[in-house]
Amino acid sequence: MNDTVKDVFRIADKTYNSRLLVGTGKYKNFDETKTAIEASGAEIVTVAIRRSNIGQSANEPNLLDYISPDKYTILPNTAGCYTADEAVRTCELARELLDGHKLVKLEVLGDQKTLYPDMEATLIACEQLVQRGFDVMVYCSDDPIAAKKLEDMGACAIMPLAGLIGSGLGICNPHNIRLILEQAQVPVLVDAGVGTASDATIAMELGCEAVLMNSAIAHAQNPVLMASAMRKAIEAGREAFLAGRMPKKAYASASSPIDGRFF
Amino acid sequence: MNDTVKDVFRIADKTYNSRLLVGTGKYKNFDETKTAIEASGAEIVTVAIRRSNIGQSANEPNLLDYISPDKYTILPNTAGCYTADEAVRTCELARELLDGHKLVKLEVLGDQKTLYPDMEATLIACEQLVQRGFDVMVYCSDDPIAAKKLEDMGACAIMPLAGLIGSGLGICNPHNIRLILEQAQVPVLVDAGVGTASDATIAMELGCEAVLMNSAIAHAQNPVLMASAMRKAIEAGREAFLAGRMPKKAYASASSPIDGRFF
Amino acid sequence: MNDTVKDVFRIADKTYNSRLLVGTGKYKNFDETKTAIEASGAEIVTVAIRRSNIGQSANEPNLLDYISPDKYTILPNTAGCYTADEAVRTCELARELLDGHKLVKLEVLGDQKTLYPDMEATLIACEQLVQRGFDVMVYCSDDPIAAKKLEDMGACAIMPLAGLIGSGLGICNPHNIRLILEQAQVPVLVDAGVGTASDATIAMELGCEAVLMNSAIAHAQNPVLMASAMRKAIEAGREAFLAGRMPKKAYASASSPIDGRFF
Amino acid sequence: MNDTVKDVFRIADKTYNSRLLVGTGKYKNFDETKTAIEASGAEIVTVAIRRSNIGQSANEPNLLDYISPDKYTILPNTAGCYTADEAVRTCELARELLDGHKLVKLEVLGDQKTLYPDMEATLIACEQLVQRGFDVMVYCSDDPIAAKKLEDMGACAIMPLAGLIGSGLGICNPHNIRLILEQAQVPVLVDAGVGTASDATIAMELGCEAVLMNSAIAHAQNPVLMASAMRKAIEAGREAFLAGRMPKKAYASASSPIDGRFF
Amino acid sequence: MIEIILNGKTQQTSASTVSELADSLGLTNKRFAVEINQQVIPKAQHQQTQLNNLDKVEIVQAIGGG
Amino acid sequence: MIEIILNGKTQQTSASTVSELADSLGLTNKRFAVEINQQVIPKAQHQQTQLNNLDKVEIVQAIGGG
Amino acid sequence: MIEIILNGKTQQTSASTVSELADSLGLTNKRFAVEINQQVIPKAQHQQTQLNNLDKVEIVQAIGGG
Amino acid sequence: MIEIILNGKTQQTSASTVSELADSLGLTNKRFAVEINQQVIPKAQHQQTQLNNLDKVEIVQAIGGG
Repeated sequence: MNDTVKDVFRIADKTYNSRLLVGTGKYKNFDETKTAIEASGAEIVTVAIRRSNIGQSANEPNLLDYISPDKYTILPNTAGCYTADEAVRTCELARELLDGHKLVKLEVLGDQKTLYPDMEATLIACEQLVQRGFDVMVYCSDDPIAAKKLEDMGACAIMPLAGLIGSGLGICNPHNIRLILEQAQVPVLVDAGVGTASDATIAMELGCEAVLMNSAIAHAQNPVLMASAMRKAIEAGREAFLAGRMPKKAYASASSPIDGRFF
Repeated sequence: MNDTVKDVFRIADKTYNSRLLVGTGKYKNFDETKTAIEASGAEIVTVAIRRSNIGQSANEPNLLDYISPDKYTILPNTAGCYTADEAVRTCELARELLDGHKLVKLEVLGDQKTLYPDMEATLIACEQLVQRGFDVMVYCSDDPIAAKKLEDMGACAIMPLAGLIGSGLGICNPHNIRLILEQAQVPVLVDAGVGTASDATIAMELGCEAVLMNSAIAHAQNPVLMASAMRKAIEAGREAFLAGRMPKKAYASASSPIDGRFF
Repeated sequence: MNDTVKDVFRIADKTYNSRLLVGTGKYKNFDETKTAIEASGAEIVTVAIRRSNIGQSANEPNLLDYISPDKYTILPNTAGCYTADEAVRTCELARELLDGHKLVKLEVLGDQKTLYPDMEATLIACEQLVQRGFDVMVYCSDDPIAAKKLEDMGACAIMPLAGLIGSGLGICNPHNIRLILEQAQVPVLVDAGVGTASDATIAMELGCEAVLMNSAIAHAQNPVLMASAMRKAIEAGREAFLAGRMPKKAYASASSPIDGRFF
Repeated sequence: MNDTVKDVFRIADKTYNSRLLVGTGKYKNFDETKTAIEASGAEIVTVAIRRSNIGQSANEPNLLDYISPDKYTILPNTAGCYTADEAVRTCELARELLDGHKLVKLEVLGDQKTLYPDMEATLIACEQLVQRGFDVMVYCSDDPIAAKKLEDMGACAIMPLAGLIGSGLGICNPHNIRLILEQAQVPVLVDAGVGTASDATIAMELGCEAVLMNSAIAHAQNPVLMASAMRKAIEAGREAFLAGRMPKKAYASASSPIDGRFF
Repeated sequence: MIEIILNGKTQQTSASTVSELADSLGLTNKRFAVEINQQVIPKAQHQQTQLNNLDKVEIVQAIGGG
Repeated sequence: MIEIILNGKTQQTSASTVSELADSLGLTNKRFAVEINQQVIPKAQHQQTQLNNLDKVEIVQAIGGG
Repeated sequence: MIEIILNGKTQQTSASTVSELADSLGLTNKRFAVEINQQVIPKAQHQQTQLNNLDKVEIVQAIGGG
Repeated sequence: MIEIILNGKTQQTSASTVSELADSLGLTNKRFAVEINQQVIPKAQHQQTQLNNLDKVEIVQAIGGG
């Protein structure tokens, strides 16, 4: 589309053509991970940081051999962290691991059942990470006041959950997402909760800059085909947002003229 | 996608790659009509039949000069008809106009405010048209019993409304669309009511074979860009349907493993 | 409430204080039926017509010994009928059974899986019943055009389904119910599909004159308590409709004044 | 209902029969306030604390002359406070005003457009108030992690917003309300966002202990009648919750038996 | 003795009228309605209505339904 | 000259066949369809189909619609 | 005469205690609460609490709110 | 030989620097990051960073996660 040639997504001073960010968890194997991510068209890929499997098999394949930092923007996340300290330590290790790469996805979780963010701790961790020079994309609740605080302290992207991580419930509260979008000066992404293609389209139609997802692709029956669906769903939603939808009406409006009827 | 290479849409013994059918009403002019339809990727295009503008300007352009029957499958509709007789007459004229082309979209309307189908008259008209040799795609209510009757009398496609024509309300009753889909042996398309891209995606995710729309594209602020959005939305929905979405869950499910945490 | 003293519900020239109509099926026994119906406050109670259990036990209790026609308006229904003829025969027998009582609930079903009305047959049966002098309350789809036809042929109440009989899905398509309400000159009741109290409240808030339900009460874990809940839910919805709800707003509006703050 | 005789609502060691708490703002005058609150059956009534109108008319009527602390449990709120300090000061003054009454409704707002709670400040204020001996009912976001923290620090009731204050949007995210309900050991009330009777019923069906509202009554066209509607709506929802609703089904389930048909 | 089809089942009866049939079934003074060969027989005519061989007789009542 | 009702308007015409009428309206080689008194007249019969006084003639084409 | 800031407005008063101030404002026996310089002054201490020059006095009551 | 806590498990090692430890684990030229006692040790310092008895050493890598 000529209209969209220049519609790039910018995060932390780098531009991207794709507005779909994907996770790397829950796939059957690295081959599936790689194929699905290629089908998704994603340019930013999030990874977790964990202890190496020492001693077991030093030659076992490594995720980054399949998803190369040369090709993708690797976005290390702090999944699994329940305190601000854990999250900051994880980011420091990630930056070292990725040769000084400073873009991170912060998540500080509240409990294991919901994986809902602990916003109090998230605010603390975000402030520290910004001070340490990170570009911080923040997984957060859909609380517009907290979102504003994160932006004010220097987060480079606000990423409210659509629904619980891995729930596939879609956008549970579009009103709050809209409030966040209206006030934000940095990109707002929906992160977590997308279950199928239309969920992603709706997020983009609301005006989100991009969407981050993992389970919706990895846990589809055919992850590679779903990755392709998501790529198109994101583009469809973005274009619909830019195109400006027709108004909703309570009554009908004929598509064919009344004049000229011969019957 | 290799997976979808053979996923063609078949209607009345002809196959199509696009599952988006579009109307030609409500555009600013024929140039916009043509450009938007090209952007939509549609292969089946619906038109109304009306009296020629005799005497005014014999040389004024004709819709079919822009949307050529050589390139597109023209689907004449009976928009504006309020009786079975009017609809049958309109189809006969359309067949003559299009050199014996027998694919038609039947709609018999109930009133001007809602443009809701008069199902009693629609059933009568459908039966007559099938007997006269037409391939009848039927705009109908989302009544699963009426849908079955239409199929039993030989309709080649069942096209329940998602919402009122021109309303842009999306799929007002997905339960009924699902009931129709479960029982149908002929293609089920959603016709009317789509307002934005995600509405189309949802229709396809439900399992519809295709979607027919007009206002959602023509009345968008940028019809050509919305046409592109709809093209992708339909493909996204179809692929998501084929890929098989993840199950919905009430609670969270971590995308990153718990094992291997160092904090 | 003084405001509602005169807010009576009128059907076929008789007035009622209760706007909750209940069925008598699916209860554990007649005692539970009786107690629940008393708790519901219903004044109109629907019953099915079936062959007597001849020879088995002539002294077995009879439903009408528990739900007396002296106390309740008995509304015989044509549940189980799949043709217009069956429905008309059933109504004739019901009228004889109830000593000339001419109020009936017409339902002509389309199939066993959905129990969705066969509207074509329903229209035929309704016309015959009106001609035979019955006061016909019609279970119908939420098709506004068919609803108008039923009213035009003399039905005394239009009763669109909220959802499938026994589904408990609530009002699946409020848009259509609203269209029916806007045009109707006879009472519109929601019949079928209510699952819990709020479903009934919503039906009344839309402007329905009354609601008919069975499973929602009989299949609750505590039918008698649910009957009481439904009584209040109907009254709440009616009063809210009459009171006129506040408008919805996208943003907040303080309940406490801003002036006079000392902080 | 015998079943509900003992179903009392307990807050801060006092029991109440009514589960509807109401505000006193936005009414035309004190007479309307008083009449509506009587119609609502509320026993707990929330008030704001503001500067006295000194000098203007010392004899102008006072809210508490109409809503007597002898008859109602007065619940002073901190509406209008944007910092923890302001909220604590307000509560101290309220306790003095009400002769040592220590039940308060804490709200610390984030901004004027949304009146969404500032949860960071709310947590700080709640902790201080508990330490100062207040019984604190907390207006909060629907964040289940923050709700747990409030409970852990000693809040006597958790009151997540259904929607923005004064918006009338109903329960925007029932998933989160359900998460809060599942974990809470103290009463959970929905506070703010209710727009009509069914919203209140739904809140109670989810399992909330009570509902607090103001605009839905005061801004109805007929506040007194809406107050009555709300009273019934709350009772209906509570009883439905206790009665245990029928399960939802995708298909129909006949209310009348199939056996015994004579047609 | 004649043979009638009563509520779908073929059977012998010595009753010659609807009233006699109802009495023989223990339905005296009960609330029921009768149809013979798809024609409703009003209560007032039960005594005088003759049963004929092979008549299809339906005797119905109200039961729980929704 | 005869009088026909063409697309709802009464008018005089000197055309004696459908073809002549179409030519007189500048429709030669255009895509249109013709109905006379609610009967479709196939293209192949335009030349031989006579117009009669008071015929109701409809000439239609495809236009934008949905 | 001293100058106090009463409910945000600077003004002169001859009252030397909280009680006297309240009386002068017509608040005798009314339901109100008093804060001086952000400290709540309990009713029991109104009589003995002296007003000082430039005290910030807040007198509040309950009003309609939600 | 010293004793370190490597990724949560106590073990003996003859390595005296981070580099030697990594080599002994077969991690040469692999992508990993090292933390000792909650302080990140940059790659450039692996050779000169001494291991001490009871050091808590974490060696981490990127894995699949969302």
